[in-house]
Amino acid sequence: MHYVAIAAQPLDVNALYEKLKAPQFGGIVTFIGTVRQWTDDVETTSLDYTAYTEMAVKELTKLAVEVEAKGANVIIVHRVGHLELTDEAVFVGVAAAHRGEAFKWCEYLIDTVKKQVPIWKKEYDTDKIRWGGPNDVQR
Amino acid sequence: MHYVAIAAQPLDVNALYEKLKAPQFGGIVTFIGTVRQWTDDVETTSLDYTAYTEMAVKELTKLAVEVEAKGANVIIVHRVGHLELTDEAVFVGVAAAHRGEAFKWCEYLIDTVKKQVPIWKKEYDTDKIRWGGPNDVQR
Amino acid sequence: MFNVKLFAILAEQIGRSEVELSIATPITAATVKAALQAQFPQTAAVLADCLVAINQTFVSEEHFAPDEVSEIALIPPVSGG
Amino acid sequence: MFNVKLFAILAEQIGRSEVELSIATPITAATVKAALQAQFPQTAAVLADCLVAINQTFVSEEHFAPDEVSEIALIPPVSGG
Repeated sequence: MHYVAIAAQPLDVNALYEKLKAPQFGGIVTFIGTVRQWTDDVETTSLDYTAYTEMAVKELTKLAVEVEAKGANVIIVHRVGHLELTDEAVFVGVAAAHRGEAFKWCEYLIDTVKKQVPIWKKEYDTDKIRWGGPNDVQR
Repeated sequence: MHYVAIAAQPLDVNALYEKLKAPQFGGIVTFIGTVRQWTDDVETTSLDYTAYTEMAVKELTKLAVEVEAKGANVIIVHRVGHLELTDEAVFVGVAAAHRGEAFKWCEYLIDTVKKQVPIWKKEYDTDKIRWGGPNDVQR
Repeated sequence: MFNVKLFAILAEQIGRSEVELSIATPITAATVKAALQAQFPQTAAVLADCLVAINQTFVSEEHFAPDEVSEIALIPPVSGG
Repeated sequence: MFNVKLFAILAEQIGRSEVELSIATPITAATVKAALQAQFPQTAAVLADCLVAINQTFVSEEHFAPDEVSEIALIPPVSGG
Protein backbone atom coordinates (compact mmCIF):
# COMPACT_ATOMS: atom_id res chain seq x y z
CA MET A 1 0.00 0.00 0.00
CA HIS A 2 1.68 3.17 -1.16
CA TYR A 3 1.66 6.43 0.73
CA VAL A 4 2.67 9.69 -0.94
CA ALA A 5 2.44 13.26 0.30
CA ILE A 6 3.64 16.82 0.07
CA ALA A 7 4.21 17.74 3.71
CA ALA A 8 4.34 21.18 5.28
CA GLN A 9 5.60 19.73 8.58
CA PRO A 10 8.92 18.04 9.38
CA LEU A 11 9.09 14.45 8.17
CA ASP A 12 8.65 11.76 10.81
CA VAL A 13 11.21 9.36 9.36
CA ASN A 14 10.50 6.61 11.84
CA ALA A 15 6.74 6.64 11.27
CA LEU A 16 7.30 6.53 7.50
CA TYR A 17 9.74 3.64 7.85
CA GLU A 18 7.28 1.69 10.00
CA LYS A 19 4.64 1.93 7.27
CA LEU A 20 6.95 0.02 4.89
CA LYS A 21 7.31 -3.14 6.97
CA ALA A 22 5.38 -6.24 5.94
CA PRO A 23 5.94 -9.99 6.36
CA GLN A 24 6.22 -10.58 2.61
CA PHE A 25 9.06 -8.06 2.21
CA GLY A 26 12.57 -8.77 3.54
CA GLY A 27 14.48 -5.80 2.13
CA ILE A 28 13.71 -2.18 2.89
CA VAL A 29 15.72 0.61 1.26
CA THR A 30 15.14 4.23 2.14
CA PHE A 31 16.60 7.37 0.64
CA ILE A 32 16.46 10.52 2.71
CA GLY A 33 17.59 13.81 1.23
CA THR A 34 18.75 16.34 3.80
CA VAL A 35 19.82 19.98 3.47
CA ARG A 36 23.56 19.99 2.78
CA GLN A 37 25.82 22.84 3.82
CA TRP A 38 28.39 22.78 1.02
CA THR A 39 28.12 22.24 -2.74
CA ASP A 40 31.69 22.65 -3.94
CA ASP A 41 32.54 26.14 -2.66
CA VAL A 42 28.96 27.36 -2.28
CA GLU A 43 27.70 27.42 1.30
CA THR A 44 23.98 26.95 1.87
CA THR A 45 22.31 28.29 4.99
CA SER A 46 18.70 27.25 4.38
CA LEU A 47 16.14 26.36 1.71
CA ASP A 48 12.54 27.01 0.80
CA TYR A 49 10.66 24.29 -1.07
CA THR A 50 7.43 25.01 -2.90
CA ALA A 51 5.27 22.66 -4.94
CA TYR A 52 2.38 22.54 -7.35
CA THR A 53 0.90 20.35 -4.68
CA GLU A 54 -2.07 18.75 -6.38
CA MET A 55 -0.13 17.85 -9.52
CA ALA A 56 2.91 16.74 -7.48
CA VAL A 57 0.76 14.29 -5.52
CA LYS A 58 -0.63 12.92 -8.79
CA GLU A 59 2.88 12.43 -10.18
CA LEU A 60 4.10 10.79 -6.96
CA THR A 61 1.08 8.50 -6.97
CA LYS A 62 1.75 7.42 -10.56
CA LEU A 63 5.36 6.58 -9.65
CA ALA A 64 4.38 4.70 -6.50
CA VAL A 65 1.70 2.67 -8.28
CA GLU A 66 4.12 1.81 -11.09
CA VAL A 67 6.70 0.40 -8.64
CA GLU A 68 4.18 -1.29 -6.35
CA ALA A 69 2.83 -3.19 -9.37
CA LYS A 70 6.22 -4.97 -9.52
CA GLY A 71 5.72 -6.17 -5.94
CA ALA A 72 6.67 -3.62 -3.29
CA ASN A 73 5.50 -1.13 -0.71
CA VAL A 74 6.38 2.45 -1.66
CA ILE A 75 6.43 5.66 0.34
CA ILE A 76 7.37 9.06 -1.06
CA VAL A 77 6.99 12.23 0.98
CA HIS A 78 8.46 15.59 0.03
CA ARG A 79 8.67 18.49 2.39
CA VAL A 80 7.66 22.05 1.52
CA GLY A 81 8.34 25.22 3.49
CA HIS A 82 11.50 26.52 5.11
CA LEU A 83 14.26 24.01 5.90
CA GLU A 84 17.49 24.39 7.83
CA LEU A 85 20.73 22.40 7.50
CA THR A 86 20.24 18.62 8.00
CA ASP A 87 16.42 18.92 7.84
CA GLU A 88 14.82 16.17 5.79
CA ALA A 89 13.64 17.34 2.35
CA VAL A 90 12.45 14.03 0.96
CA PHE A 91 11.84 10.45 2.09
CA VAL A 92 11.64 7.65 -0.48
CA GLY A 93 11.17 4.13 0.86
CA VAL A 94 10.76 0.81 -0.91
CA ALA A 95 10.07 -2.54 0.75
CA ALA A 96 10.51 -5.52 -1.56
CA ALA A 97 11.01 -9.25 -1.27
CA HIS A 98 14.73 -8.98 -2.09
CA ARG A 99 17.28 -6.26 -1.56
CA GLY A 100 18.47 -5.86 -5.15
CA GLU A 101 15.00 -4.80 -6.26
CA ALA A 102 14.56 -2.50 -3.28
CA PHE A 103 17.82 -0.67 -4.07
CA LYS A 104 17.05 -0.40 -7.77
CA TRP A 105 13.48 0.82 -7.33
CA CYS A 106 14.33 3.29 -4.57
CA GLU A 107 17.06 4.88 -6.70
CA TYR A 108 14.74 4.97 -9.72
CA LEU A 109 12.08 6.73 -7.67
CA ILE A 110 14.29 9.48 -6.28
CA ASP A 111 15.94 10.02 -9.69
CA THR A 112 12.51 10.39 -11.28
CA VAL A 113 11.12 12.60 -8.52
CA LYS A 114 14.03 14.98 -9.07
CA LYS A 115 13.41 15.07 -12.81
CA GLN A 116 9.67 15.37 -13.19
CA VAL A 117 7.72 16.19 -10.05
CA PRO A 118 6.73 19.88 -9.81
CA ILE A 119 8.64 20.88 -6.68
CA TRP A 120 11.10 23.77 -6.49
CA LYS A 121 14.00 24.66 -4.27
CA LYS A 122 14.97 28.22 -3.43
CA GLU A 123 18.40 28.04 -1.91
CA TYR A 124 19.77 30.68 0.44
CA ASP A 125 23.52 30.59 -0.07
CA THR A 126 26.04 32.85 1.62
CA ASP A 127 26.87 34.57 -1.69
CA LYS A 128 23.35 34.83 -3.12
CA ILE A 129 19.92 33.26 -3.47
CA ARG A 130 19.55 30.53 -6.09
CA TRP A 131 16.50 28.85 -7.60
CA GLY A 132 17.61 25.24 -7.90
CA GLY A 133 21.07 24.34 -6.67
CA PRO A 134 24.45 25.68 -7.82
CA ASN A 135 24.64 22.83 -10.32
CA ASP A 136 21.34 23.65 -12.00
CA VAL A 137 21.03 27.38 -11.56
CA GLN A 138 18.03 28.91 -13.25
CA ARG A 139 18.15 32.33 -14.80
CA MET B 1 32.13 8.66 12.41
CA HIS B 2 31.23 5.04 11.89
CA TYR B 3 29.26 2.95 14.34
CA VAL B 4 29.15 -0.82 14.07
CA ALA B 5 27.73 -3.42 16.44
CA ILE B 6 26.39 -6.89 16.97
CA ALA B 7 23.23 -6.28 18.96
CA ALA B 8 21.37 -8.69 21.23
CA GLN B 9 18.45 -6.27 21.55
CA PRO B 10 15.95 -5.07 18.89
CA LEU B 11 17.40 -2.44 16.57
CA ASP B 12 16.33 1.15 17.23
CA VAL B 13 16.11 2.15 13.56
CA ASN B 14 15.36 5.78 14.28
CA ALA B 15 18.28 6.24 16.66
CA LEU B 16 20.62 4.62 14.12
CA TYR B 17 19.29 6.86 11.34
CA GLU B 18 19.79 9.96 13.47
CA LYS B 19 23.48 9.11 13.93
CA LEU B 20 23.99 9.34 10.15
CA LYS B 21 22.87 12.94 9.71
CA ALA B 22 25.52 15.62 9.20
CA PRO B 23 25.58 19.01 7.45
CA GLN B 24 28.18 17.88 4.90
CA PHE B 25 26.05 14.94 3.71
CA GLY B 26 22.89 15.46 1.65
CA GLY B 27 22.04 11.87 0.76
CA ILE B 28 21.29 9.13 3.28
CA VAL B 29 20.56 5.59 2.12
CA THR B 30 19.62 2.86 4.57
CA PHE B 31 19.10 -0.83 4.02
CA ILE B 32 17.10 -2.72 6.61
CA GLY B 33 16.76 -6.47 6.38
CA THR B 34 13.66 -7.86 8.06
CA VAL B 35 12.48 -11.40 8.66
CA ARG B 36 10.45 -12.45 5.61
CA GLN B 37 7.62 -14.97 5.80
CA TRP B 38 7.90 -16.61 2.38
CA THR B 39 10.87 -17.68 0.25
CA ASP B 40 9.25 -19.23 -2.80
CA ASP B 41 7.09 -21.93 -1.21
CA VAL B 42 9.00 -22.16 2.07
CA GLU B 43 7.28 -20.47 5.00
CA THR B 44 9.46 -19.07 7.77
CA THR B 45 8.09 -18.62 11.26
CA SER B 46 11.17 -17.24 13.07
CA LEU B 47 14.97 -17.09 13.03
CA ASP B 48 17.91 -17.33 15.35
CA TYR B 49 21.03 -15.37 14.50
CA THR B 50 24.38 -16.14 16.08
CA ALA B 51 27.75 -14.51 15.50
CA TYR B 52 31.43 -14.86 16.15
CA THR B 53 30.95 -11.51 17.76
CA GLU B 54 34.47 -10.24 18.27
CA MET B 55 35.56 -11.13 14.73
CA ALA B 56 32.29 -9.88 13.23
CA VAL B 57 32.82 -6.48 14.82
CA LYS B 58 36.34 -6.38 13.41
CA GLU B 59 35.07 -7.22 9.93
CA LEU B 60 32.27 -4.64 10.15
CA THR B 61 34.75 -2.03 11.33
CA LYS B 62 37.08 -2.72 8.39
CA LEU B 63 34.16 -2.30 5.98
CA ALA B 64 32.94 0.88 7.62
CA VAL B 65 36.40 2.43 7.68
CA GLU B 66 36.94 1.54 4.02
CA VAL B 67 33.74 3.31 2.95
CA GLU B 68 34.12 6.27 5.31
CA ALA B 69 37.55 6.93 3.77
CA LYS B 70 35.73 7.78 0.52
CA GLY B 71 33.73 10.46 2.37
CA ALA B 72 30.71 9.14 4.25
CA ASN B 73 29.18 8.26 7.57
CA VAL B 74 28.58 4.53 7.94
CA ILE B 75 26.49 2.52 10.39
CA ILE B 76 26.19 -1.25 10.38
CA VAL B 77 24.38 -3.11 13.14
CA HIS B 78 23.42 -6.77 12.99
CA ARG B 79 21.02 -8.38 15.37
CA VAL B 80 21.65 -11.71 17.12
CA GLY B 81 19.18 -13.82 19.08
CA HIS B 82 15.64 -14.87 18.30
CA LEU B 83 13.70 -12.87 15.70
CA GLU B 84 10.07 -13.02 14.63
CA LEU B 85 8.52 -12.02 11.30
CA THR B 86 9.22 -8.37 10.33
CA ASP B 87 11.83 -7.97 13.08
CA GLU B 88 14.92 -6.08 11.90
CA ALA B 89 17.93 -8.35 11.33
CA VAL B 90 20.36 -5.78 9.99
CA PHE B 91 20.67 -2.01 9.52
CA VAL B 92 23.17 -0.58 7.06
CA GLY B 93 23.22 3.19 6.65
CA VAL B 94 25.40 5.45 4.54
CA ALA B 95 25.33 9.25 4.53
CA ALA B 96 27.28 10.81 1.66
CA ALA B 97 27.45 14.14 -0.12
CA HIS B 98 25.48 12.83 -3.12
CA ARG B 99 22.85 10.16 -3.48
CA GLY B 100 24.55 8.04 -6.16
CA GLU B 101 27.46 7.31 -3.85
CA ALA B 102 25.18 6.63 -0.91
CA PHE B 103 23.19 4.04 -2.89
CA LYS B 104 26.31 2.38 -4.30
CA TRP B 105 28.14 2.18 -0.99
CA CYS B 106 25.14 1.00 1.01
CA GLU B 107 24.51 -1.84 -1.44
CA TYR B 108 28.21 -2.74 -1.45
CA LEU B 109 28.19 -2.91 2.35
CA ILE B 110 25.19 -5.20 2.71
CA ASP B 111 26.39 -7.42 -0.14
CA THR B 112 29.76 -7.75 1.58
CA VAL B 113 28.29 -8.27 5.05
CA LYS B 114 26.28 -11.18 3.69
CA LYS B 115 29.35 -12.72 2.08
CA GLN B 116 32.08 -12.42 4.65
CA VAL B 117 30.99 -11.43 8.15
CA PRO B 118 30.78 -14.40 10.54
CA ILE B 119 27.06 -14.33 11.35
CA TRP B 120 24.73 -17.29 10.95
CA LYS B 121 21.02 -17.71 10.49
CA LYS B 122 19.07 -20.70 11.78
CA GLU B 123 15.70 -20.55 10.10
CA TYR B 124 12.59 -22.16 11.56
CA ASP B 125 10.45 -23.02 8.56
CA THR B 126 7.12 -24.80 8.67
CA ASP B 127 8.57 -27.88 6.95
CA LYS B 128 11.92 -28.04 8.80
CA ILE B 129 14.78 -26.13 10.36
CA ARG B 130 17.44 -24.75 8.01
CA TRP B 131 20.88 -23.31 8.63
CA GLY B 132 21.07 -20.46 6.14
CA GLY B 133 18.04 -19.82 3.99
CA PRO B 134 16.30 -22.13 1.50
CA ASN B 135 18.51 -20.71 -1.25
CA ASP B 136 21.77 -21.52 0.51
CA VAL B 137 20.97 -24.57 2.56
CA GLN B 138 23.89 -26.01 4.44
CA ARG B 139 24.31 -29.68 5.00
CA MET C 1 -9.34 34.24 -21.03
CA PHE C 2 -7.62 31.58 -18.94
CA ASN C 3 -6.13 31.61 -15.49
CA VAL C 4 -2.57 30.29 -15.67
CA LYS C 5 -0.75 29.16 -12.53
CA LEU C 6 2.85 30.29 -12.03
CA PHE C 7 5.44 28.80 -9.71
CA ALA C 8 8.88 29.37 -8.29
CA ILE C 9 11.14 31.75 -10.23
CA LEU C 10 8.37 32.56 -12.70
CA ALA C 11 5.94 33.55 -9.94
CA GLU C 12 8.71 35.60 -8.36
CA GLN C 13 9.52 37.44 -11.61
CA ILE C 14 5.92 38.46 -12.15
CA GLY C 15 5.06 38.89 -8.51
CA ARG C 16 1.94 36.73 -8.75
CA SER C 17 1.10 33.03 -8.58
CA GLU C 18 -1.66 33.23 -11.17
CA VAL C 19 -2.30 35.45 -14.21
CA GLU C 20 -5.19 35.79 -16.58
CA LEU C 21 -4.09 35.38 -20.19
CA SER C 22 -5.67 35.43 -23.61
CA ILE C 23 -4.39 32.23 -25.26
CA ALA C 24 -4.65 31.44 -28.97
CA THR C 25 -6.62 28.26 -29.77
CA PRO C 26 -6.21 25.37 -30.17
CA ILE C 27 -4.31 25.52 -26.88
CA THR C 28 -0.82 23.98 -26.84
CA ALA C 29 2.30 24.37 -24.74
CA ALA C 30 3.55 26.84 -27.34
CA THR C 31 0.45 29.06 -27.31
CA VAL C 32 0.45 29.17 -23.49
CA LYS C 33 4.09 30.24 -23.38
CA ALA C 34 3.57 32.78 -26.15
CA ALA C 35 0.65 34.30 -24.28
CA LEU C 36 2.68 34.85 -21.11
CA GLN C 37 5.65 36.20 -23.00
CA ALA C 38 3.46 38.69 -24.91
CA GLN C 39 2.21 40.15 -21.65
CA PHE C 40 5.42 39.74 -19.59
CA PRO C 41 8.44 39.98 -21.95
CA GLN C 42 10.85 39.79 -18.99
CA THR C 43 9.98 36.09 -18.60
CA ALA C 44 11.36 35.08 -22.02
CA ALA C 45 14.60 33.53 -20.75
CA VAL C 46 12.91 31.51 -18.00
CA LEU C 47 10.02 30.49 -20.29
CA ALA C 48 12.48 28.86 -22.68
CA ASP C 49 13.14 26.22 -20.00
CA CYS C 50 9.56 25.87 -18.75
CA LEU C 51 7.14 23.03 -19.34
CA VAL C 52 3.38 23.40 -19.55
CA ALA C 53 0.87 21.31 -17.63
CA ILE C 54 -2.75 21.21 -18.73
CA ASN C 55 -5.20 19.57 -16.35
CA GLN C 56 -2.16 18.65 -14.19
CA THR C 57 -0.44 16.67 -16.93
CA PHE C 58 2.68 17.73 -18.81
CA VAL C 59 1.87 18.49 -22.44
CA SER C 60 4.02 19.42 -25.40
CA GLU C 61 2.61 19.08 -28.89
CA GLU C 62 -0.93 18.12 -27.89
CA HIS C 63 -3.75 20.40 -29.01
CA PHE C 64 -6.64 21.23 -26.67
CA ALA C 65 -9.98 22.82 -27.39
CA PRO C 66 -10.80 25.54 -24.84
CA ASP C 67 -13.55 23.48 -23.21
CA GLU C 68 -11.17 20.57 -22.56
CA VAL C 69 -8.99 22.78 -20.41
CA SER C 70 -9.76 23.15 -16.73
CA GLU C 71 -6.31 24.08 -15.38
CA ILE C 72 -3.15 25.47 -16.97
CA ALA C 73 0.22 25.79 -15.26
CA LEU C 74 3.69 26.90 -16.31
CA ILE C 75 6.33 24.66 -14.76
CA PRO C 76 9.87 26.02 -14.37
CA PRO C 77 12.67 23.41 -14.21
CA VAL C 78 11.91 21.32 -11.16
CA SER C 79 14.42 21.01 -8.32
CA GLY C 80 12.88 18.80 -5.66
CA GLY C 81 14.75 16.11 -3.79
CA MET D 1 46.88 -28.68 21.75
CA PHE D 2 44.74 -25.75 20.63
CA ASN D 3 41.27 -24.64 21.50
CA VAL D 4 39.23 -24.23 18.30
CA LYS D 5 35.98 -22.28 18.29
CA LEU D 6 32.98 -23.78 16.50
CA PHE D 7 29.86 -21.99 15.30
CA ALA D 8 26.40 -22.56 13.88
CA ILE D 9 25.82 -25.92 12.20
CA LEU D 10 29.30 -27.15 13.15
CA ALA D 11 28.78 -26.40 16.82
CA GLU D 12 25.41 -28.09 16.62
CA GLN D 13 26.83 -31.23 15.00
CA ILE D 14 29.46 -31.67 17.68
CA GLY D 15 27.36 -30.32 20.52
CA ARG D 16 30.03 -27.93 21.70
CA SER D 17 31.18 -24.40 20.82
CA GLU D 18 34.85 -25.14 21.41
CA VAL D 19 37.01 -28.24 21.08
CA GLU D 20 40.63 -28.99 21.97
CA LEU D 21 42.55 -30.34 19.00
CA SER D 22 46.02 -31.52 18.22
CA ILE D 23 46.95 -29.63 15.04
CA ALA D 24 49.91 -30.44 12.79
CA THR D 25 52.42 -27.58 12.42
CA PRO D 26 52.95 -25.25 10.68
CA ILE D 27 49.32 -24.39 11.23
CA THR D 28 47.22 -23.68 8.12
CA ALA D 29 43.54 -23.76 7.26
CA ALA D 30 44.09 -27.28 5.95
CA THR D 31 45.73 -28.62 9.11
CA VAL D 32 43.00 -27.12 11.28
CA LYS D 33 40.26 -28.74 9.23
CA ALA D 34 42.11 -32.05 9.11
CA ALA D 35 42.45 -32.04 12.89
CA LEU D 36 38.73 -31.58 13.44
CA GLN D 37 37.82 -34.17 10.85
CA ALA D 38 40.17 -36.72 12.40
CA GLN D 39 38.43 -36.41 15.73
CA PHE D 40 34.87 -35.84 14.40
CA PRO D 41 34.47 -37.61 11.04
CA GLN D 42 30.78 -36.69 10.89
CA THR D 43 31.78 -33.06 10.18
CA ALA D 44 33.47 -33.87 6.85
CA ALA D 45 30.67 -32.60 4.60
CA VAL D 46 30.24 -29.32 6.49
CA LEU D 47 34.00 -28.83 6.83
CA ALA D 48 34.38 -28.86 3.05
CA ASP D 49 32.54 -25.53 2.95
CA CYS D 50 34.11 -24.00 6.07
CA LEU D 51 36.70 -21.26 6.26
CA VAL D 52 39.30 -20.93 8.98
CA ALA D 53 40.03 -17.78 10.96
CA ILE D 54 43.27 -17.46 12.88
CA ASN D 55 43.53 -14.53 15.26
CA GLN D 56 40.12 -13.43 13.91
CA THR D 57 41.28 -13.15 10.32
CA PHE D 58 40.33 -15.48 7.49
CA VAL D 59 43.33 -17.54 6.35
CA SER D 60 43.79 -20.03 3.56
CA GLU D 61 47.32 -20.92 2.46
CA GLU D 62 49.15 -18.92 5.13
CA HIS D 63 51.44 -20.85 7.48
CA PHE D 64 51.54 -20.03 11.18
CA ALA D 65 54.03 -21.09 13.82
CA PRO D 66 52.25 -22.27 16.98
CA ASP D 67 53.34 -19.23 18.99
CA GLU D 68 51.81 -16.83 16.44
CA VAL D 69 48.37 -18.32 17.04
CA SER D 70 46.20 -16.95 19.82
CA GLU D 71 42.73 -17.89 18.50
CA ILE D 72 41.46 -20.41 15.96
CA ALA D 73 37.93 -20.64 14.64
CA LEU D 74 36.11 -22.74 12.06
CA ILE D 75 33.66 -20.63 10.08
CA PRO D 76 30.73 -22.36 8.36
CA PRO D 77 29.23 -20.56 5.35
CA VAL D 78 27.97 -17.25 6.72
CA SER D 79 24.32 -16.26 6.37
CA GLY D 80 23.91 -12.87 8.02
CA GLY D 81 21.81 -10.06 6.59
